Amino acid sequence: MNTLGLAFQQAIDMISRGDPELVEIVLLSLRVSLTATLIASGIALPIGAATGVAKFPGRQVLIVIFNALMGLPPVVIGLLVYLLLSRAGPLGDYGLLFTPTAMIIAQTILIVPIVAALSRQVIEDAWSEYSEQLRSLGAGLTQSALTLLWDTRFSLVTVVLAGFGRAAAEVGAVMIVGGNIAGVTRVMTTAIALETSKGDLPLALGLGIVLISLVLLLNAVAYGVKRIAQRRYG
Amino acid sequence: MNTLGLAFQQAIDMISRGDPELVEIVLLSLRVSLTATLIASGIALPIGAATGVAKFPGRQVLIVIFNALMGLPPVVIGLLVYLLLSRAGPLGDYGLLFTPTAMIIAQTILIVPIVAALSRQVIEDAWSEYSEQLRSLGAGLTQSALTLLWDTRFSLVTVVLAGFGRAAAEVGAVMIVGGNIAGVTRVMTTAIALETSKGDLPLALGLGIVLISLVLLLNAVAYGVKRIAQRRYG
Amino acid sequence: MGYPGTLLPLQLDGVTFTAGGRTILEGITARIEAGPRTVILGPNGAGKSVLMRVCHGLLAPTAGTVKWNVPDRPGRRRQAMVFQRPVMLRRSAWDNITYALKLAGVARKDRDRRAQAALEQVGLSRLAQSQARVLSVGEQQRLALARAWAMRPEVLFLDEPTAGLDPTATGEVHRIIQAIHDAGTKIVMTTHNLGLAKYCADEILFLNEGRLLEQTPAERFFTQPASAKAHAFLCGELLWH
Amino acid sequence: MGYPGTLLPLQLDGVTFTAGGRTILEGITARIEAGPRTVILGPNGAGKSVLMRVCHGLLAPTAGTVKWNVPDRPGRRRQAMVFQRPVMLRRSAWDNITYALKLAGVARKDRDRRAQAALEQVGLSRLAQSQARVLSVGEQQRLALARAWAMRPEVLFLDEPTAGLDPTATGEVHRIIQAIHDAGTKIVMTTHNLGLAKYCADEILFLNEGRLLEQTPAERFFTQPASAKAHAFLCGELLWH
Amino acid sequence: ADKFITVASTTSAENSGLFREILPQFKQKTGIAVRVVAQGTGQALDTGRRCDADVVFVHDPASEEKFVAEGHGVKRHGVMYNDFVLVGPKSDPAGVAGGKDITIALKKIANTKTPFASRGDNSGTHKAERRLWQAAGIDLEKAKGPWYREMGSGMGATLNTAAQMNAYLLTDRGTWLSFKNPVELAILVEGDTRLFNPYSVILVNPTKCPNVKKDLGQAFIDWLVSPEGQKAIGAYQIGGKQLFFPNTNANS
Ligand SMILES: Nc1ncnc2c1ncn2[C@@H]1O[C@H](COP(=O)(O)OP(=O)(O)OP(=O)(O)O)[C@@H](O)[C@H]1O
Ligand SMILES: Nc1ncnc2c1ncn2[C@@H]1O[C@H](COP(=O)(O)OP(=O)(O)OP(=O)(O)O)[C@@H](O)[C@H]1O
Ligand SMILES: [Mg+2]
Ligand SMILES: [Mg+2]
Repeated sequence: MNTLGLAFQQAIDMISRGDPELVEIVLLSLRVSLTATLIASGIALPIGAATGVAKFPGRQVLIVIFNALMGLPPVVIGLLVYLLLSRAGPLGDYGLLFTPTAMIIAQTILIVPIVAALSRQVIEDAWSEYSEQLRSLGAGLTQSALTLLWDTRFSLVTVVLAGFGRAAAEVGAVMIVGGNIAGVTRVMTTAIALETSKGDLPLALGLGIVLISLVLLLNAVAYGVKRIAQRRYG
Repeated sequence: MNTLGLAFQQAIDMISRGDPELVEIVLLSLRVSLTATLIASGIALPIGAATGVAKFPGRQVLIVIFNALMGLPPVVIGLLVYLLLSRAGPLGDYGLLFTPTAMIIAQTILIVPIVAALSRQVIEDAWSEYSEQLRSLGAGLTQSALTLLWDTRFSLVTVVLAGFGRAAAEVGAVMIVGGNIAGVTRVMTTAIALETSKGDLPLALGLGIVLISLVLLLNAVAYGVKRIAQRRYG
Repeated sequence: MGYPGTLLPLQLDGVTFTAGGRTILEGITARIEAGPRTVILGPNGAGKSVLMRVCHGLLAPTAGTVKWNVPDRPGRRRQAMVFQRPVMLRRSAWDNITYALKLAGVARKDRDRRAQAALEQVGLSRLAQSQARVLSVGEQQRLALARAWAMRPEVLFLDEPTAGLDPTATGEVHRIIQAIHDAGTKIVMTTHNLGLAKYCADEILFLNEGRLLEQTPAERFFTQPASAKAHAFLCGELLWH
Repeated sequence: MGYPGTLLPLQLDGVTFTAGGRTILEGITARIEAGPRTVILGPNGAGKSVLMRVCHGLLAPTAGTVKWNVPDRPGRRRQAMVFQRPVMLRRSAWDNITYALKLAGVARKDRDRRAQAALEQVGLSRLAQSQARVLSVGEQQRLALARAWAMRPEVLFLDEPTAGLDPTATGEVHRIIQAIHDAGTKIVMTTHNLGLAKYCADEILFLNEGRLLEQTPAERFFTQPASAKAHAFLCGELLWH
Repeated sequence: ADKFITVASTTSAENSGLFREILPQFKQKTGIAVRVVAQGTGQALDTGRRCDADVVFVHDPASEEKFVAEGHGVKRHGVMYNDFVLVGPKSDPAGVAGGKDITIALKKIANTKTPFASRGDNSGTHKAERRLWQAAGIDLEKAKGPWYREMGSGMGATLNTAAQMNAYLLTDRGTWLSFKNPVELAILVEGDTRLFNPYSVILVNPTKCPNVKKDLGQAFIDWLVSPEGQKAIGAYQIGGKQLFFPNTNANS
């Protein structure tokens, strides 16, 4: 059987067996990436709304910076967070390096620019329609930003899913700040990288299939919820 | 001096010295990621427009799949392309493995779902406004899709930049299919990973700074061009 | 100008349309013949715009049938519609017309000629190169009419074509509609401008709360409408409270 | 209902506005006093909507000054405007009003009361829970008026408030405008409905191609307008060709 | 909470599956969990230097000595060794198979310009490889050409790549034995004493790094060099082949 076939077989095996080690890794992956997505959205959506709505000096510079930061390599973010959290670094005393918390921090930093840049575009597009009406109603910038976040919420789902996808897929940052410690900070992507380096390509791919199935499931749920809400609240 | 300071110093050094090895790596990075972005946009924008405009059976499934594929790890894509291009694989005869072409293929596959999913959202939002008018004018789905791609072109710039950012930042796929061979397939991100594994964090970070400066520059140019065009053509 | 009579008559049978849990059109049966200018009247929210969309094929009825004499599948090319809130494409006024003509498969050299004639008709030649989306509301309304007219449709749907037009433009649009009609195009129109309705209409469809209360020759409608609602409507006395 | 006289008079001095390389308003000097209902007339594209936006503070003049008696920075809270193409927020008709009131800082219990009264005024109580964006054009127009009226502004800008309204609604809106005026709110309005203008206006600003050709008491304007253009406008004879 | 220490380790020790085998035994005995962060030797030492690990587990004697000399580590303890092997395509285009002298093999490869995949990442293996080229009398800077490919990646990745390129490479036996994608590769040269590959453990210096869990870390080191630990290391096999050899005597 070829590698791909083996990979699918491995994936099905692992899932049907409910391999406890795999379950642990899956749960940690979800915990880290979902938490990071949540925190990042909490930070980035307001930034996106603000840069979409307000005309302040330096706004264009900020937009370019966020657009560019979408291209910041996870490894670099990993290194920066590593330096920050390392015992020798400014936050070393908290002992966060090689913990899931460190991984959440790194992934949050990774996806904040993505969610900010993409939501800025969505909100800016809506703002061109709403701007005069909201200003006439006396909405300040904050209120306008909040209104637009609400009114574009169905489009923003896709933006947040893009952020989640990035978090779930990246390995560079979590590898460096998490250390891929078995049972502690091993997540799906670092496990895949490990098996690849062991030359066990079928297992690596099998894990990849498990991961993407999981992401698919989550996306289907998110899309379903969005559709229902959209049908109800238009 | 701390690591970050050293990193900045290294970055400035490398840039001012015009280190020929660095220049080569930078040019290859740009070539690979820009080509991949171009090809991926050529494939994904039509897909995004089609899924945004047409109501065909399976459309929702397709949308969920593309949303989910934004979360496909680069390593997994790397492995798949590796298997495809490996001597034992179906396309082994072309001898593409460990060439820049292989890297372009992998990055293209990586960003097609991103550009497709995000452009789908942009186009779908516009479609809700244009739909009846275009249908009334007798536009078929293809014509409608093309019209919307054109009419939303300024918003799509951000989408394409997100794709480029993802390509420029990823390391997992190009490492596997390129092999990070010095002088042949070494790009910025694989060089950063290498220096990291050597424990030379300042150099790794320095390269990261060079990379992000480059991406920043490209983004500034893209944004500037967009603004000028937008002012002229509304 | 087209092949009058081939698309028409249009036959609606028990057309019902529901959306958002509401019945917007209810069992509408009517026959729209080639020839007479048909004006749909009714209060706000009666369902006039929805009915036009159903006829034009943009909305599929929830129940009932809409039947043209000749099926008009290939892209609605023989009909045109001016929406109550026309959507302008992000290009110049000129390009909005030529692009529509291109979509309709009109040859390149004809496009320019037609676009020029259409813009002149509605008095927008001066603004041909302006971005369509920054035109004033009335100018956009006129551009939409020019765009539809340039298509040389067999059937032209006009949803409130004079709302937002200045008195001169309103007068001109009366004249244009007359000219289009004379050239053999079937006009189906809604309006709240009773003056315009009296001037243009050959027959009236009166809608109220999604029901077709009457289909009457215009002359009779304005003097002795069949339904009490129509009478109240004409007197501006349909009560809300 | 507010504090009449505090915001007004509004003084425009040499107001010029250019955009897209065109001069849209040119050196407009006018004084808008508390009291009389001001109606801005002029052909399509004259600059009426732009002028209103400038007065309302949504657009900054390229040259010249716009001066209220009392600077009205804090969010334009003492003015309201009904746009020619009102934008509805993605919520119910009811929420569109209460949300606007919330933005204006109105206490929660007042909001509900005012929303109810406003919807009743424009005959939309029945549709309170409908999504605002699926309302018919005329219904949206009325909702926008209700939303602005619920704010109890000192100055109310109305840009074509009756376009798209059915005859009953038009009549009702006449009455509502009258009532708002009687309650002490300053009305500044554009309209292409000369009947409405005659009925409502105390003074007329006549705009043409971005220039203010006259500011005249309504009675005089309709019988003997000062400018030839205005005369032609009233006769529907402003030529395009 | 649970007692644990963090060990920054070279990848070969982790990827070979050794830790997975022996750490549970250590935990059962002492109750101490060992968290292994697998990195290249260079990065592992850097992690130690930043006080982010309690113990480092590496295989590059020269840099280890430097690490201790600079006061980052307390003391080197030799733990085990295995050996490097020259792996290459079964077809053996350079004709080196069966030889016992690594330098002769390397000379043949260089002379025939047969593809050679170097780690190129300053890892322990990479440094050993460069020492061997030197011993063979080949100046890499001069001899380098397209045949000599610096992969700049870990052992596993380099093996994956070499397998596709039909290239020779130097690898440690542990990684080789546990490697699951050998395709067309085979061991061609082994057994030369210059292919000796010693692994050491070093406790990160608690006076420089107050957060180091010196007692727990020392307990781990003590156990590794104890007869019990040494026996556990020696007992680890893959496919009936021993990967690592106890090495307490080699302590310097
Ligand atoms: N998608 C929808 N969902 C729910 N209600 C809808 C939808 N589309 C239209 N409606 C409702 O159907 C009714 C009829 O709408 P329509 O636009 O046809 O009215 P109209 O007769 O054209 O009114 P107007 O004179 O204001 O243009 C309105 O009350 C509107 O709120
Ligand atoms: N941003 C802009 N860029 C360029 N031209 C503009 C812009 N905004 C408005 N215009 C032009 O200014 C002119 C005046 O527009 P305005 O909307 O004020 O007209 P109006 O008097 O309200 O007309 P209507 O009766 O049709 O509502 C129009 O010709 C319009 O095309
Ligand atoms: Mg309508
Ligand atoms: Mg206007």
